[in-house]
Amino acid sequence: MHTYQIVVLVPYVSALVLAAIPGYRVGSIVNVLASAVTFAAGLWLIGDERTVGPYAIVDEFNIVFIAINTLVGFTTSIFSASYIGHEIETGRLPPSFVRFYHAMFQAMMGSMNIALVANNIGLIWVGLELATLITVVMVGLYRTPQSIEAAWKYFILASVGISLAFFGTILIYLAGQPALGEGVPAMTWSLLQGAAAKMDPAILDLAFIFLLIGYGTKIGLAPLHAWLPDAHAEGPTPISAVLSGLLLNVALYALLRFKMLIAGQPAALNPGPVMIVMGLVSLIFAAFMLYQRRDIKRLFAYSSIEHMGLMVFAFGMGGPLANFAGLLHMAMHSLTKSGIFFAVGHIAQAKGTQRIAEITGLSDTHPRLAVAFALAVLAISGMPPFGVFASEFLILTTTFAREPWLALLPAFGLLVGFGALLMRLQGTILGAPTGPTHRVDASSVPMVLHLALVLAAGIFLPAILVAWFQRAAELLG
Amino acid sequence: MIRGYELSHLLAGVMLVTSFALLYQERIASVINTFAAQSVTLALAVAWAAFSQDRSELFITALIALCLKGIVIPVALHRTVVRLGIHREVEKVVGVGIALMVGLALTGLAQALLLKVTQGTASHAREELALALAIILLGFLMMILRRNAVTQVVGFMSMENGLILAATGARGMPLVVEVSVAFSVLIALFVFAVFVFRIRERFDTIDIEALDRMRGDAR
Amino acid sequence: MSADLAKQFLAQGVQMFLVLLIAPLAVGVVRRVKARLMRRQGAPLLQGYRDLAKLLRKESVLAENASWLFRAAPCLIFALTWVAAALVPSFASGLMFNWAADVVALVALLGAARALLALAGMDVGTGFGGIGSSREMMIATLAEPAMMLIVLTLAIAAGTTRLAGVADFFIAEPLAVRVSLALSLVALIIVALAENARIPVDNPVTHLELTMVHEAMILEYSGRHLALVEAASYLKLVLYLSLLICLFAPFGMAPATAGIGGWIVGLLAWTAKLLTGAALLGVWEVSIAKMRVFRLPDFLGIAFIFGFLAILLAFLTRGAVQ
Amino acid sequence: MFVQGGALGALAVVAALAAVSGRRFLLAVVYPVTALAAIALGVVDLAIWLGGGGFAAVLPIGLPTIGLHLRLDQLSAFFGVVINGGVLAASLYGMGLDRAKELTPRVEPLFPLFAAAMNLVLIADDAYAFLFSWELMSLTSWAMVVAHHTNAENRRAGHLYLVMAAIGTTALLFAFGGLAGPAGGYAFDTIRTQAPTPLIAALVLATALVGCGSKGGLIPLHAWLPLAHPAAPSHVSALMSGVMTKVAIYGFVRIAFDLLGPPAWWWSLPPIVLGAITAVLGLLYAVFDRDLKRVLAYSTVENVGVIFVALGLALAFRANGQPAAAAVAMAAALLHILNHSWFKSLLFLGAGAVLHVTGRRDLEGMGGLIHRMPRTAVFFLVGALSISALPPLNGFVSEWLLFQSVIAAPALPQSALNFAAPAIGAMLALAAALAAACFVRVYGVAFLGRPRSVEAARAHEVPLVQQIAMGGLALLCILGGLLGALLTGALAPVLKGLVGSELPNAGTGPTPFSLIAFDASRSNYDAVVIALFVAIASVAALLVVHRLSARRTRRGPAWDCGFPDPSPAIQYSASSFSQPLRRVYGAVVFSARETVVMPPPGDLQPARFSVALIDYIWTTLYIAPWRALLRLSERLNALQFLTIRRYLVLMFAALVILLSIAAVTI
Repeated sequence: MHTYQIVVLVPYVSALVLAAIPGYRVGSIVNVLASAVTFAAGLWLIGDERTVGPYAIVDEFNIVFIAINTLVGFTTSIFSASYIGHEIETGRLPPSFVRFYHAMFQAMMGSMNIALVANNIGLIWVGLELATLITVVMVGLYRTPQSIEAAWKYFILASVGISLAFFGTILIYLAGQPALGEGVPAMTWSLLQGAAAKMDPAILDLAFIFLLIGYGTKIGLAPLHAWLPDAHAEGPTPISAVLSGLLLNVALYALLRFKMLIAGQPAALNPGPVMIVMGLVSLIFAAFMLYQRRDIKRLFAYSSIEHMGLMVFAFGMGGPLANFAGLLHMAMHSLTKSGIFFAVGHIAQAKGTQRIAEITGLSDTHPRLAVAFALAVLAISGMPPFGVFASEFLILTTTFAREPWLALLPAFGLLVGFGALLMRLQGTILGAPTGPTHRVDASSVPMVLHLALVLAAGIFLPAILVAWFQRAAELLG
Repeated sequence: MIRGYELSHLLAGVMLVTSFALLYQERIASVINTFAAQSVTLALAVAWAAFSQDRSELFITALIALCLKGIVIPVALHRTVVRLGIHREVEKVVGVGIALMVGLALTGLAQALLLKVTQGTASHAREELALALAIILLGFLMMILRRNAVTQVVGFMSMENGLILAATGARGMPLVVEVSVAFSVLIALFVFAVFVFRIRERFDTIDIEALDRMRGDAR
Repeated sequence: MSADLAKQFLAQGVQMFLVLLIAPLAVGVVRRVKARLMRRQGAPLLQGYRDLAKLLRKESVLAENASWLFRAAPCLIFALTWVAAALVPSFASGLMFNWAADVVALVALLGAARALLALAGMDVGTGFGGIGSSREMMIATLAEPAMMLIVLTLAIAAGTTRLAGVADFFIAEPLAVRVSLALSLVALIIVALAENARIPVDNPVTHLELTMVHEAMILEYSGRHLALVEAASYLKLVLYLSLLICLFAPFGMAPATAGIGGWIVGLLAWTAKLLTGAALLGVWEVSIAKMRVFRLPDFLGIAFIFGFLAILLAFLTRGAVQ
Repeated sequence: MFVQGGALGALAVVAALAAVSGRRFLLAVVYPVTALAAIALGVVDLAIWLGGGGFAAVLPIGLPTIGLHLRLDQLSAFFGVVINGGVLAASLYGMGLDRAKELTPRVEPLFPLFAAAMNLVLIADDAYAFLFSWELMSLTSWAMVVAHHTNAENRRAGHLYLVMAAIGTTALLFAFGGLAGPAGGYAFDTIRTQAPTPLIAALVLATALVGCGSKGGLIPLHAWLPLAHPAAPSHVSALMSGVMTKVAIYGFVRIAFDLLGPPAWWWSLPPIVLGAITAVLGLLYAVFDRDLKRVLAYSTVENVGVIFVALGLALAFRANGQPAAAAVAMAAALLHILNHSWFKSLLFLGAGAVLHVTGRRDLEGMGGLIHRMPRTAVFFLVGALSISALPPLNGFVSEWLLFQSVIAAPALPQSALNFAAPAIGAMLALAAALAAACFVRVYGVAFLGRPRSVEAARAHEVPLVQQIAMGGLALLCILGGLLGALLTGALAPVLKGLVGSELPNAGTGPTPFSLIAFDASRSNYDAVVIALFVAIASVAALLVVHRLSARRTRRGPAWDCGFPDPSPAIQYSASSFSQPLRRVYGAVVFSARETVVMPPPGDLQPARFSVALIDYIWTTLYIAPWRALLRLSERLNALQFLTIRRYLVLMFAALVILLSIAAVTI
């Protein structure tokens, strides 16, 4: 039994178990334990041998994603253990939902892990769609009109995305069919990649468009992003953290797998320019949207769009340095953004609201939370000593060195976004506090842990991680 | 067998025509009926593919298409429409003429795209793929040209029909995929139903425009 | 060598006392010429000396809240102006310490004196002191750019900013007077008028509130303090006249190598030129009216434009020469 | 190297301790520790600056695969002396802060971090380390700017500051990106071996100018500076203004003179032109402002402009193969950097003292402080005269060198630079005269005259340690002025490294204190001789006057043309002092308009006088884009409120557009 099977199976098994555990306390402990086991397996996977099977693949590229995925899943489970307890106490969630919530959480993690380890392009699709559908349900968990509307919007847009991505998958199969024959081989990613040079470039181009639109919807690229802010804002905060930190990554992962495939056929159009354009549109658009946000979670949801745009831009630029930077940025964004959502969860509990205007003067009332939140927001804004600074440094410098004028656009978007984030940050932590303050129940361990990791990455990235990112970047071509 | 793929082309063509018919319909009841016709055609096409490609598992797909999309869902939708009392509502964004012109343009686009594909072993799938792509695009077009949730659902399922057509046209595509399509359609319908139900319960309408009130960042 | 050094030292010493001695006389000449031209008898030529002596003898009245700055300023202003005046070659270019400050430093020394005077004007906290100080500083902002342009022109022409060097250059090449230098001369005259608070920039004899500049700043001074401030202003007049003479009419000046004979010639020539300059100033002051304060930018603007034109012409002639 | 590491480590540790505990005791410990660290760092820097040597190290942290490159060469060491001198003074001042009232966990933990970040910028030897510490420097200072967070002005200042800092950092990112090349040779050693193409070189220069200029306050990127510097606690303002701007200049020097390779002559134009405009405009802003600390901040803008002019000239001379002239200009720049760090720190500390005892920053509420704060008044006077470039103080030395290099500019072969020379000279002279006016105004209104408010009347002297901080800087200003020639001589190793030459005839003057720019026959300035002369002359004058005069002194009411008014309101105020300048310059530059509302006879209402200035740079380059941004974001925000169907339309459009593009291009 290979470790990747643990990574996939443990969540599903524990989902079944959790569906049977009615108690909140036991359920959350089991949830944390299961996530811990998955995380341990994810870590083990790094040192484990690489494997390529008909249905599963473990290579340098996806272990990066798996490690992050299981890590954030683990920390989120810790966070949600305390967070959901608070939600039940305050009556936002009926206790009966806890079973459902925990089971769904694990099923979602398992589905994402399927998408990540799958060597079959159909399986990638299945995993991603399962995860999407589960999050749809999670977003609607509060059953408020707003959350239902958000879930509905998410559902419709995601379903259309599903369909388009599926059509793209069919096209890839058709392209691989002449070289690999009918059946499973023509859907096996590793075989497809080997045969890429023999595939019909026109079909590959067409397929990539559908995959870009389809998976791009999941990534949250503008103008396909519409579901993302609402889904983040209306769902439970742990789910927002997972959405931003993980699901977007998994979708990006799927897209990148196909990009690698198409890079193997020189006659196909270069997907770079399209990715650059879509990345930039998302980046700049989201940056502008940040100014008008009044809900703190929606604010950071747009910030996720912005950063996914930056990553897609970096991967669109391509080359070892930009790919490395893109992967690093993805990892840093995952950790930081989920950390921010943890902090936002604390703030929302402390102030009893998500409305930015009603959150002021946190540095007076909750100094430690304010410091953590400020550090997290500054980290995501690309300030040292955090890891996002390193990735943005690499992206911008390498872009400027290659295309000086093009580099102005991402820089513009990032600066516009920074202006908004800083404005909101100052508004929330500074000034005279207003409104009531409440006790904060949620655990601050995950938040601090994420910040510490991002901080460490900004100062020192271990050589093993670097080598790992570099090999993954090479695979991306 | 020599003319085998011509039959499948014919069926796919019929499906395309029904797609246009969907765009053309003014009453919800006829939209649902047209969709049922399309689904039945799909079932036939899939069955023919199963026969001609000698892949018996595809009969299951055909059966699903026939039962679920050809019968169960149309019936359910009819009931919903009657229960909601919206069977006479026609809420289109643009006129039929324009919708049809756009539809034609999309079909042309699909043909133009697929014609670029080189003549290879996959070529016999080429025309079918073009038709499937056109059906998908038309389904999408229908989703954006109707304001009514039921017609949107129909549009979405029409897209799914196109997808399945494409999937069966791709020779030897593993069964797992068809199952997953059916599965996703099932879930889709399930969740759709949940939401349609809830939305009606909460907003007393299934007109999506009414969700305006609930738009994101309430001020 | 040591004889040379001794000679330079002597020249420096003579210069220091010479400027101090002649300053009240120069002012006396200006006043006298003005008076005569206005058909007045006028004060005697030596009135300046008498004024100073009288002021020294009188008691000094300090405002109750005057600070140490107010008391220290006159002495420093006097010393700064005196040193500056002593560094402008007058009768001989071989001054002991002429290298200690070039034109740039010289202007800055006067700037220091001006800043101290303006501060002193603010010290007591009266309206008039403030008027004087603020206007004085404003005028300086107009005069200094023009002065800088003049310095640049000279530097381009003579290749040095040392006054002795410029003087030597013009003594050696009297034909070097070109159009650009003539323009500079006009500019420098205007700057000198502004710096010395002469008509049309300021009226040294007025006590009309709204037109005072220099007088407003020193309004609170009396007795020995006033004597020092007045002496400083006399010295400044001599300084600028010397500067004009040294730069544009150096003939007769004893070069560094000259002996005592050359000195005497230089001394006589300089005194004559200085007094002529003073007389011309008197004529000028009679023949023109005081300007409103806010017309001054126009007046000093002329200096600036002339200074700029001078440089451009200097470029052109240099280009022609090359 | 161990000293550096130890000192920086100590700073980090004390910051962490203070941050975590937040106890008053630990907060107070921050300053002595920072002072000691600054001394240690400064001594090492001084030794390396004067004696050569230095160190280089590569640590296995920092940017992945590149590592953390550190190097302390003579240029860094020189700037290190500048910075640690300022840090030392500010720390001394901080030791005098009121432990109960003035220490806060919002400032004290960040102070040593700020100092450490500035030192790190100097020893950074790769692009990542450089920008990392650069941005850390911005971040820590931002946190201190918003320390008094309940004031909305401070929050706005902080926002503008950090956004401008981010813009600057982005520009520098580009600069280093261009220098490093697509292969990512981020280490400075690698960069030095690569020759950028002319286009890249031009872009690097432009972005470096934007990046360093925005941090240094080069107009039009200056707007944050007069808001942010004063918002911080005064000793932090002193660091930001006196020292952090120097780090910005260090960045430009490092890039333009070291990393970018041999210059082209036209590189000099942007820094010269922008610098000259900055010098003049900076002071025009300063002279119309009524806030003491803001005036000082604007004056910083001016001085940065002056330094950039000098750097530009150095570039021009260097590009034309005139290393001696380049050395003069560069010496002017470096010396002015040192001098400005001294007198600007001094002035900010003085302003802090005034602010502390009066609680006011508004000049209109001050007056007569020379009586209540005699020592501070002396120190501030030294600073004010120094910054006005008056001999024999230090400001004049660098100003004099700069004028000498301007005078040498007409000898350059490029006519653009020839014609620029007189304009630059005139603008610098104008700036010098305006500086004098500005500081006469500040000193005259704040320290002289009579108190304009109760607080000013009740002012008292600050604690001894703060006096020591100011006194030390004042002493440096005086010594720097007298021994300017020696200081300039000490710059020789740094100059050689930067422009390949030292001052050609340094040390050949008649006395060791003679400052000689080119050669002795051309220009010369000897501060010691002049100071001696002035001293002798004053003593002589005093002796003579005392011998001859009545020596009687009487105190009486002010004369004031016979109409003395006891009310302090009758004094010339800061606004009225600037009125002549406003009429002359303000009307042109700021469209200054004065309105007088005179009630009709019999009406008992007071007459009202108001002045309106329009800051065109602020309105066009800051407010207008900001409004445009908000408007655009409002427009785009409509996209947040679409129906699902419309979102599907967007998606459909994206798909169809991509498909159409594919149909055309496949």
